[in-house]
Amino acid sequence: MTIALPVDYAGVSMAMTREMIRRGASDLHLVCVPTGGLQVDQLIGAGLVGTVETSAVSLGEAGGAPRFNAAVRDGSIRLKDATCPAIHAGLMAAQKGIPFLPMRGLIGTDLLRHRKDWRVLDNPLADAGDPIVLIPAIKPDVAIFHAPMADRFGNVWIGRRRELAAMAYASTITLVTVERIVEENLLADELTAAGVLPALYIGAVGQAPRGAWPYGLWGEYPPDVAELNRYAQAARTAEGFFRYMAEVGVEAVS
Amino acid sequence: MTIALPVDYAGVSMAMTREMIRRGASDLHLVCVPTGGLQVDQLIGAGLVGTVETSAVSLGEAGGAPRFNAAVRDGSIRLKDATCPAIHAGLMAAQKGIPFLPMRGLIGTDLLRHRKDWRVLDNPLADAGDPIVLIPAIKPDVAIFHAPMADRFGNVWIGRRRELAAMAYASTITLVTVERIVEENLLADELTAAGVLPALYIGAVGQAPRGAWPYGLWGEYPPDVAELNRYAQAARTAEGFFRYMAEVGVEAVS
Amino acid sequence: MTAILSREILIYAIAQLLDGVKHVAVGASSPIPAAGAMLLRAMKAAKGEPVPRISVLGSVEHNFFTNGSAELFDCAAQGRIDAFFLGGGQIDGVGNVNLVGAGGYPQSDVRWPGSFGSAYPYSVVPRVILFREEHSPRVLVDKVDFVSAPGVSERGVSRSGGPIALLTGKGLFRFDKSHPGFILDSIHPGYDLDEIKASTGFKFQHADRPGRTASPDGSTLSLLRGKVLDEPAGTYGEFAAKMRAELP
Amino acid sequence: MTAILSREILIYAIAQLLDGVKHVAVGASSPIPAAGAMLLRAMKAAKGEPVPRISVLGSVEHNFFTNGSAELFDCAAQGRIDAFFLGGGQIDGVGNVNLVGAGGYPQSDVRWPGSFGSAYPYSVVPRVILFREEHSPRVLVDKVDFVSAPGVSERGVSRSGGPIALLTGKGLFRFDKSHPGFILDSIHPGYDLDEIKASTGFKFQHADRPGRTASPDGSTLSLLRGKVLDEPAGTYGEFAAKMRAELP
Repeated sequence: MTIALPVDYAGVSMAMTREMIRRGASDLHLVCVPTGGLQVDQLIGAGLVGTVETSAVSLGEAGGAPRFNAAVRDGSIRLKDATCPAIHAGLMAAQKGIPFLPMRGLIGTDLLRHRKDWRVLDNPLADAGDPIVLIPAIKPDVAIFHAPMADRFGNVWIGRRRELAAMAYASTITLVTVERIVEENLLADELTAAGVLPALYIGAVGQAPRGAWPYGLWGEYPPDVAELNRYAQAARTAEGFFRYMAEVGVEAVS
Repeated sequence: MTIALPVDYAGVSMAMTREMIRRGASDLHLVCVPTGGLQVDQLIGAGLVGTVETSAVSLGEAGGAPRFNAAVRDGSIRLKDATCPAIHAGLMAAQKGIPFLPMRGLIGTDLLRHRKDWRVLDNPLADAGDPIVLIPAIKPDVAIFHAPMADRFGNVWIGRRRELAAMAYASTITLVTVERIVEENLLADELTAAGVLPALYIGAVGQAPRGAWPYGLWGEYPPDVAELNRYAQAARTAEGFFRYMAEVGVEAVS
Repeated sequence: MTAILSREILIYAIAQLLDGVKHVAVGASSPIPAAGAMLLRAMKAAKGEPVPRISVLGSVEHNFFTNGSAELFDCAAQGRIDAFFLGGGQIDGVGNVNLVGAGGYPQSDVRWPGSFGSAYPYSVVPRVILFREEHSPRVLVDKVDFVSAPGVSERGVSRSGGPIALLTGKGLFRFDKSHPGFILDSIHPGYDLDEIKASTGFKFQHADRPGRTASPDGSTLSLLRGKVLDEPAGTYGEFAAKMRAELP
Repeated sequence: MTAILSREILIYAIAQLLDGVKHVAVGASSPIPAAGAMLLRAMKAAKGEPVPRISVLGSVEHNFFTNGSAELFDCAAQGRIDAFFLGGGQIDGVGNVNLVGAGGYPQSDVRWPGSFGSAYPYSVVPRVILFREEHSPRVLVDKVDFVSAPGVSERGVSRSGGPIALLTGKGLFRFDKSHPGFILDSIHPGYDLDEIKASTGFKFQHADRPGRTASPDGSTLSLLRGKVLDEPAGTYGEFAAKMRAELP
């Protein structure tokens, strides 16, 4: 199963991450839009992940992503190293229902050399030459994120974080956790409507106050820097990782 | 000069249209995003237009666009008949800085037969066949529209009318009229920010209350249906058109 | 019970054509297709079955999109729209639609507004219903003067959608894409096969004695005249008002 | 006047490298490039000249984009960004940048986060300034282990941008793309050519007696220590705070 996950500042559903780890899964294919962090590190650490397609994985100021880095060294996950605009291009192709989007700036990178699914084509609209890379559509099965609010009708307010909409357009279904559910229809007022991802794209919405914790949520609460540092320290070893997860109440149900 | 203009319900700057006609211009290349109406009809009637690239031109419930239809019959404008998603695709290519966007659904149309700039390519990612059309980037020199408000910093609130942003991204410069200019920075509040086209794209903002009239502006005022009908009647002949324009105070300064 | 109006026959026919769709998009200025979708929804709701989502396009008040006018096409491309309606200045016997003009191109004798977004949804939406009340040789032509949207595509061209039916003020045709061509399915009350033949500019298949287009039964009719038209000024209030004005 | 700090030399060097740009994008976690851009703006303002637009990337509070994380790349593609900064785990003598890892791929001995969006702006932004304070053979290598973003592109490959300079804690190099390679432009106070050579893993051109990196004059320094750092908690308040903490 291919799962699209947002960048750390856009609205990460850590609440759903914990639930996924409790329930278990295997060989997940994660698509980071366009980079990953704590969420990806925990899913890898818990053994749920087979493949990671990403432009980067890190804990930001808290340092490298320990379980990701270990998995890379072990070769226990398949890596599809990408770059931010290529992830965006692949999602845009899925949004438009087209097989690929062309993209410049990749020729000469080792990213291109290792990505057999990216193809070089001479731009058919140029007189001669002008090689350009074709990025195939990325079509996740599920997009998962956390947002400030949704209404009773399933419309989700994502504000200006339009990468969340891009993920949803490209994915078959979108699952969202929110801080709160409001009574009024968010599409009824042009001011709120401007930031709405319509219910059309949404499979389910669950309420999860502080659902991005220890990440922050824009306009709502800041990241819990101490907790991110605590995780970064603890997860340096596999044992430390599992001990940390047990401490925060996340153990596989099995 | 290539000018991008929005669909009638998105925010048409009729105020700037009248000013353009007063000041005069020639051989304008209009790109309707994705269809045109009164604005396009008046610019054609006033003799400013050389080429129209559009998916349709009409006055909606008021009927056909009389000066456009006459110009088509006369052959006095060059027509680039398109279809809505192809216009969007061309603008998206410009937004992404790529030479083209692929698009399905055009093969077999007479649109494709007459558009020598659209090219058919066998999808290089498919095993065989799978012809697809390449829509070249549309890069207007100027985008012009009308919106409810802007702030003192040049940020323009377009709400959910994101075709206005798409026009701006694709165009070298964007000129906007607004109902009102507000003191507070529209980017400072996430609620308003969600609907903002940032100042980065904006060349100039002018205040023009009821600047979409006789069109309406979403969330602000409805169209003046009687006036649209009056225009539709009057502009059936070139003489009637110029008489109408003089009545509403629009004559070339020359 | 008053007599069934001809437009009620059309609305009921549309509801039947839409049976089973999860999401139908209808134009804000298309009250009959919209009423058909709303009738289906009411019929499903009455039976306690899942109701279809109905999206009203081009309505300022009931705009359910938030990504500009490209979103409809993207949404169709993503397979999120099961049914859609298309009209046309001309429609021909292989399902080609002309929205551009009659007599020559580009200097057409009669110019219509243009193709709008017709070709794309025609190619990707599984159930496109061609709907045009005027049923005359002027509209239903042997061959369109300009193909805004083709009824069928050449072998090898990717296409997941297309026409399934043509509904006019006189009858209902099914579209057979393997043929390709139209097959007369039923004739509306008040018309006969000769009339249909005389007013259709293209050749079509038909049974020797084609059936009559079904009328809604009593309970369906009361849903239509009640729930559908009387729906208060909610989501579809503007349609209800339009329909109420058109259906005495 | 207190002594000029080494970071003030860097900030002033950046301001000079940016001279003439209309729009520079800087990362929220890059206080020195940001301060360089802010200093240039203050210098221009003091002379009554047009000031550059400074966009702070990744700042939640000062986010000036409204179309998600793709907008930066689109904006660069549209030619709306004149200057940009890039660091790297490794930078080599032809301007290649490695953000992925050292020693093998995909099972790198040392794995860094990844390429982020490096290659694209590197290829389209006219003035990319490579900035890395650590100047050691570990960072400035003969050949990067992985090319996240290439310094130059093959003939025929469309490219409108690229590196113009490499600024480290020890010196400033200009990039000559025709060569391609770096030319030592100046050495910061406290270092000499031997030190630069010993700490640089790639070959570079240099004058026999390279110049010394310029220090800001009194009025520039007071702009830097005043306007730039003391700017109240306005648009760049968070930078000012960071800079204030770093510059005693």
